[in-house]
Amino acid sequence: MAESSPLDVARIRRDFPILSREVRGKPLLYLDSAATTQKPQVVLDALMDYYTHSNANVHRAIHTLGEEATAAYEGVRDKVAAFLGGVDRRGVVFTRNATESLNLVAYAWARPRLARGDEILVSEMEHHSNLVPWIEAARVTGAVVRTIPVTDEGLLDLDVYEELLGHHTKIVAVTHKSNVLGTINPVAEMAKAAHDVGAFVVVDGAQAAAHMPVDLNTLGADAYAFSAHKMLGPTGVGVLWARPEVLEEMDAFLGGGEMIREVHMDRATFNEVPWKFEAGTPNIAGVVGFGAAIDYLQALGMDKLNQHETQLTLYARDRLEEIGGLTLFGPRDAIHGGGIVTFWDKDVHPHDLSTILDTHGVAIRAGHHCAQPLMRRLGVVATARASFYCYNDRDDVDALVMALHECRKYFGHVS
Amino acid sequence: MAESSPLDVARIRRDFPILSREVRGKPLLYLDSAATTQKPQVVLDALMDYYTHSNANVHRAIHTLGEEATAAYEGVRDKVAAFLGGVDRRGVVFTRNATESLNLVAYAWARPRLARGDEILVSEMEHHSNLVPWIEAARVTGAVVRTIPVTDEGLLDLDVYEELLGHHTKIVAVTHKSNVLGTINPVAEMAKAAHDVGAFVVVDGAQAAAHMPVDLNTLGADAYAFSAHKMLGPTGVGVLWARPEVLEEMDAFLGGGEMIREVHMDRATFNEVPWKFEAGTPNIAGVVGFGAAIDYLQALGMDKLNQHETQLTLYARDRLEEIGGLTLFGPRDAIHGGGIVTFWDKDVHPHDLSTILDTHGVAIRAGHHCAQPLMRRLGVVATARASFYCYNDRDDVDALVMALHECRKYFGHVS
Amino acid sequence: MSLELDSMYREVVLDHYKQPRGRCPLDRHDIENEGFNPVCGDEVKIGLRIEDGIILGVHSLGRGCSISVASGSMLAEILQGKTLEEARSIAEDFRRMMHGEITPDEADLGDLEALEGVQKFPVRIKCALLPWTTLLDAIEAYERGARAEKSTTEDPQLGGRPGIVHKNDERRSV
Amino acid sequence: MSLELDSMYREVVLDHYKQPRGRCPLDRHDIENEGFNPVCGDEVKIGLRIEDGIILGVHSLGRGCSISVASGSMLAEILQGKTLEEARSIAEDFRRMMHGEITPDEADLGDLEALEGVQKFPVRIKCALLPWTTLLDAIEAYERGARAEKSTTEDPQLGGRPGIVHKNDERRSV
Ligand SMILES: Cc1ncc(COP(=O)(O)O)c(C=O)c1O
Ligand SMILES: Cc1ncc(COP(=O)(O)O)c(C=O)c1O
Ligand code: FES
Ligand code: FES
Repeated sequence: MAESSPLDVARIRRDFPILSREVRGKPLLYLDSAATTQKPQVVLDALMDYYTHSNANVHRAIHTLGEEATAAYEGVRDKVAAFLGGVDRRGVVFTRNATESLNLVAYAWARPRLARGDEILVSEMEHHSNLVPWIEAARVTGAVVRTIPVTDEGLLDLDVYEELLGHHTKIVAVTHKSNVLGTINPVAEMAKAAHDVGAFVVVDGAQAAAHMPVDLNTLGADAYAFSAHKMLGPTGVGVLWARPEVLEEMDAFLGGGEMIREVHMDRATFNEVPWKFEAGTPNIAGVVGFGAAIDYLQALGMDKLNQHETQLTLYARDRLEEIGGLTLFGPRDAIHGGGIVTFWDKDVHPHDLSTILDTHGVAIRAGHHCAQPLMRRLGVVATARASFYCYNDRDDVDALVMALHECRKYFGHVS
Repeated sequence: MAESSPLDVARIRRDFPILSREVRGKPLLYLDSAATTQKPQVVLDALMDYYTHSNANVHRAIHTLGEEATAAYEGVRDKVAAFLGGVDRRGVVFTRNATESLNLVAYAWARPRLARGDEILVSEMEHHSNLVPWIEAARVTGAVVRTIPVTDEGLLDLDVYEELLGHHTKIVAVTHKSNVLGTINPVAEMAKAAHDVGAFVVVDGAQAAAHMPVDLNTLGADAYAFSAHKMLGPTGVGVLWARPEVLEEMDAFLGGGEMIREVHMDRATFNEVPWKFEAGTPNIAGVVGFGAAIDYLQALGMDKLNQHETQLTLYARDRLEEIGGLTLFGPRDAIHGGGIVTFWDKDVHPHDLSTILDTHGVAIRAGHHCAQPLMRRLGVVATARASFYCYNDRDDVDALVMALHECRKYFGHVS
Repeated sequence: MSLELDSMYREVVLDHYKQPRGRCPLDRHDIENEGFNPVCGDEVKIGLRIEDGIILGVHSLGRGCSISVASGSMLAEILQGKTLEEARSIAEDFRRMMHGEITPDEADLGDLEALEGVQKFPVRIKCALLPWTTLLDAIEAYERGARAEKSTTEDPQLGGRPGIVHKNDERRSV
Repeated sequence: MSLELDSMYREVVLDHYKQPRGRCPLDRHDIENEGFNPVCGDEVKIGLRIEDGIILGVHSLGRGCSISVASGSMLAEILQGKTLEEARSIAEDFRRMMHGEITPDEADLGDLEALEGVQKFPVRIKCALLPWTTLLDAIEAYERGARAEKSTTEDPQLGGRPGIVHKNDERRSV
């Protein structure tokens, strides 16, 4: 009955040293990959290799270490460009995280272009990182943030979206995939409609880029942001992608070393893109480690990873629904989502759930998942979320379900 | 005759795995620590330990990994606070690098407070990272950047500084220690004068914090910026320090996860400091590694490190002067500088020098060192720079001198 | 289940959670304060009826996890009839117990002692303290003559989680 | 000294460096372009006197490292009397040789062949190319009818060092 997974999870797990640790005396069962993923040994090796062989500052050194460090760092830009469907490497800017990428666009592209009365459409399912930068940009410029609502099925209400779109719309900011509902939004379609009214489309790819194939040549996004740490890479590395022409038109953001061309005491000219947006010494080692993560993902195959997660998510939804007393959020439909199961136990507070699961070695997330407006829409303060990656399988889901039964027993609810 | 070093360099070198590598068939001699330092094994171990035992997102997780990651990350904030002379931990903000720290101040403190005609005093020896943010802030607000000049001795001209100070002066931006001249500026004295006219004092500590004891309780800086990678720590971690009250008064900078308190679709309230300035998932592993670097430096002793570097620098200046044909920049006086020797060979271009030295395994830096206005002041396009750290000793200086002799021979100048 | 867990979710704690005291809003309160834990979004409202410095009535409303609800319920029970001074001192003893600075034997905390086991789950300590921080801010506000104020839970000891450190150092006393 | 080094700093290269040709500014030039290498701050000015599509005079001014000066000197020497078309083709052959796409035998580059050894020092390749990129921009500008323009060195192959990639993809041909 169960489709077999396209991934060899048992073998994959052996690549992740942390998965053999114990938590409170139980083997770790990590179901919080939507927050951050664990790292395979090859990523750690790349970090170590960089620091023990080639560590130097990039771009300006003539010496061998500097040359090696620069080649390694810039080589990862090529890998990212290939990973995103074969885009121009000059469109790939390294940042700290998806959050910084989105702020970069809000500061350097949006703020100088927004005026009183302009509208920014932001969806109700956004992570705070794709909401607060727009609230702030609106506050400073007199623009207005308008909401693309979420339907009861956990999808964006595209009818309302179409109605909201108009000549006042300057920016559409939408997530490619929700970190709470797992919903994958129809970005291509939405971007087309936005471009028809001349709006700029900013897509939060923090969840999507990590879990499914993404082709930025066809997606229609004008800017796309994501984080390495959510896709097997080190912490402290993010990507902002935009077409080179867009980056060239944008104001500079952070000023300093690396991003300049000529500096006088009273004026400066800026470097070519993408370096214009990479001020100061970058997270060189982190970027190099990210390169190894991309190689690892490419070897797995993003389509296979996505298929694996979708199967696992459907299985998990079925099993969780059997428990009774749980409300599951987000669309069930595999076309619309995957990798994430968010739920709410009518009898046990999500944080109690999380604490009790932790004593079983099970790491899930409880809270608002940095999506407070969406929580309000769902009518809850906080929810519990289990999220999957290449190293999770059905056994993990079974263990989660068993632990949830124990929780409910613990609080005296026989389920 | 030679004072003995307070550091056991031979033992220290064994802690740095990269120092046993070869470059073009010669043992690596790394003299580019002012650009970025090498990393001791304990820092690499801390990174690995984090990733193989405690990797999780910080601050919001209830599970054990999240708790451990948060404790490790926040524990480093305490270490940094102690390292800076025992300041309030709430004043320590983690950024990507010194450059971002300085931009943060320029965006979130300065821009909202500057008006047409206000003046920003910036020294002529600044790194671009403490110059471009002020040029840009001035451009946007109508303020004016005025220059604190450098004397022929390579010191700041304090007479002119006093003259420039006035009620128009809103900000004084100055480096604690020059990355080209090695000059240590009298920040305490300058800050006192600046505060007398009500100006805000931003200090670039990228070189100073790495090489000498710094006590921010007495220095007089209102904001202080530096980078972990220049002090044995990982890439991708910077610090902005300011008094908590100053941080509280400041606008938010990047918006997103972690830095908020309550978010609605049209408004947000912000988290307490310092988290208000740490939007999105931070470079957790990098910060944890930085903690190990601080421990290592504290064990060496910053005063001993400084004394070691000062001795070494004096020795290097003497030896380089013997060569003939070289111009040495920066003050000789040990009170005024150390750790850096910048020079210019009248017969060999700095980049040729650097290439030839590289074939001897010697890594120095050639170029404008991100200080173009200072290059203009010195009347050169580029210079060569050798910089020292705890793992360098007189043998390194001797090897450098020998290699420089070879360079000059190569270009047909018998020296 | 684990021993650690049993020491946190003691019988008396679960009992308070399932049948919390102080859930009935006072007809009249002299001061009320709302506390907010930004980590989870939970909120608690502590209201006091005070006469001549004596607490005649308490309500402890809002929603939260078992630990915060149980702690709020115990608060409502224990404060009945206490002076503001005594309330402050209980709050302080409780904070010290939760940070392991004193053992339950060294204070007279009644049911609150059952919350000692929460220590093994550091991130949950602020759940236990939330009602008490909210109370202290209420008392402080009352003494300033105010009638309503917002607050967050705090935990300077634990240090460092977002939103759990107060601005004013005075407030660090709990 | 090292063999690698000797293959970069060949006798003929050092000779051009020490006695560069084209250092004397033309009395009259039809187009001049200034190239800038932001990595080191070095600058070169290439000026051409052109008649009927033939280069009658060249100057190669500015300051730089031995490699860029030698390359500029060779440029001044080799372009004398060439058509603009020939100049372009030499520039292209030189670029390809510097990126290892062809061997010196496969082109007729004269003294320029001596710069082949620079390949072993990748960051210095742009030094060798700087005068040639500057030249190509000058020719392009000339054909548009312009008279002066700024440029940077470029190196799309090497990819990725600041300031070495041009905006327009057309320019990527050298
Ligand atoms: C004096 C000075 N300021 C600022 C910086 C910038 O540091 P980072 O590149 O780490 O931001 C440097 C280092 O390059 C420096 O030496
Ligand atoms: C959908 C979404 N957007 C943005 C972010 C922010 O990512 P980061 O914290 O790496 O900046 C996240 C992760 O927390 C996310 O899930
Ligand atoms: S989880 Fe919200 S107060 Fe305990
Ligand atoms: S170093 Fe400047 S052109 Fe060669």
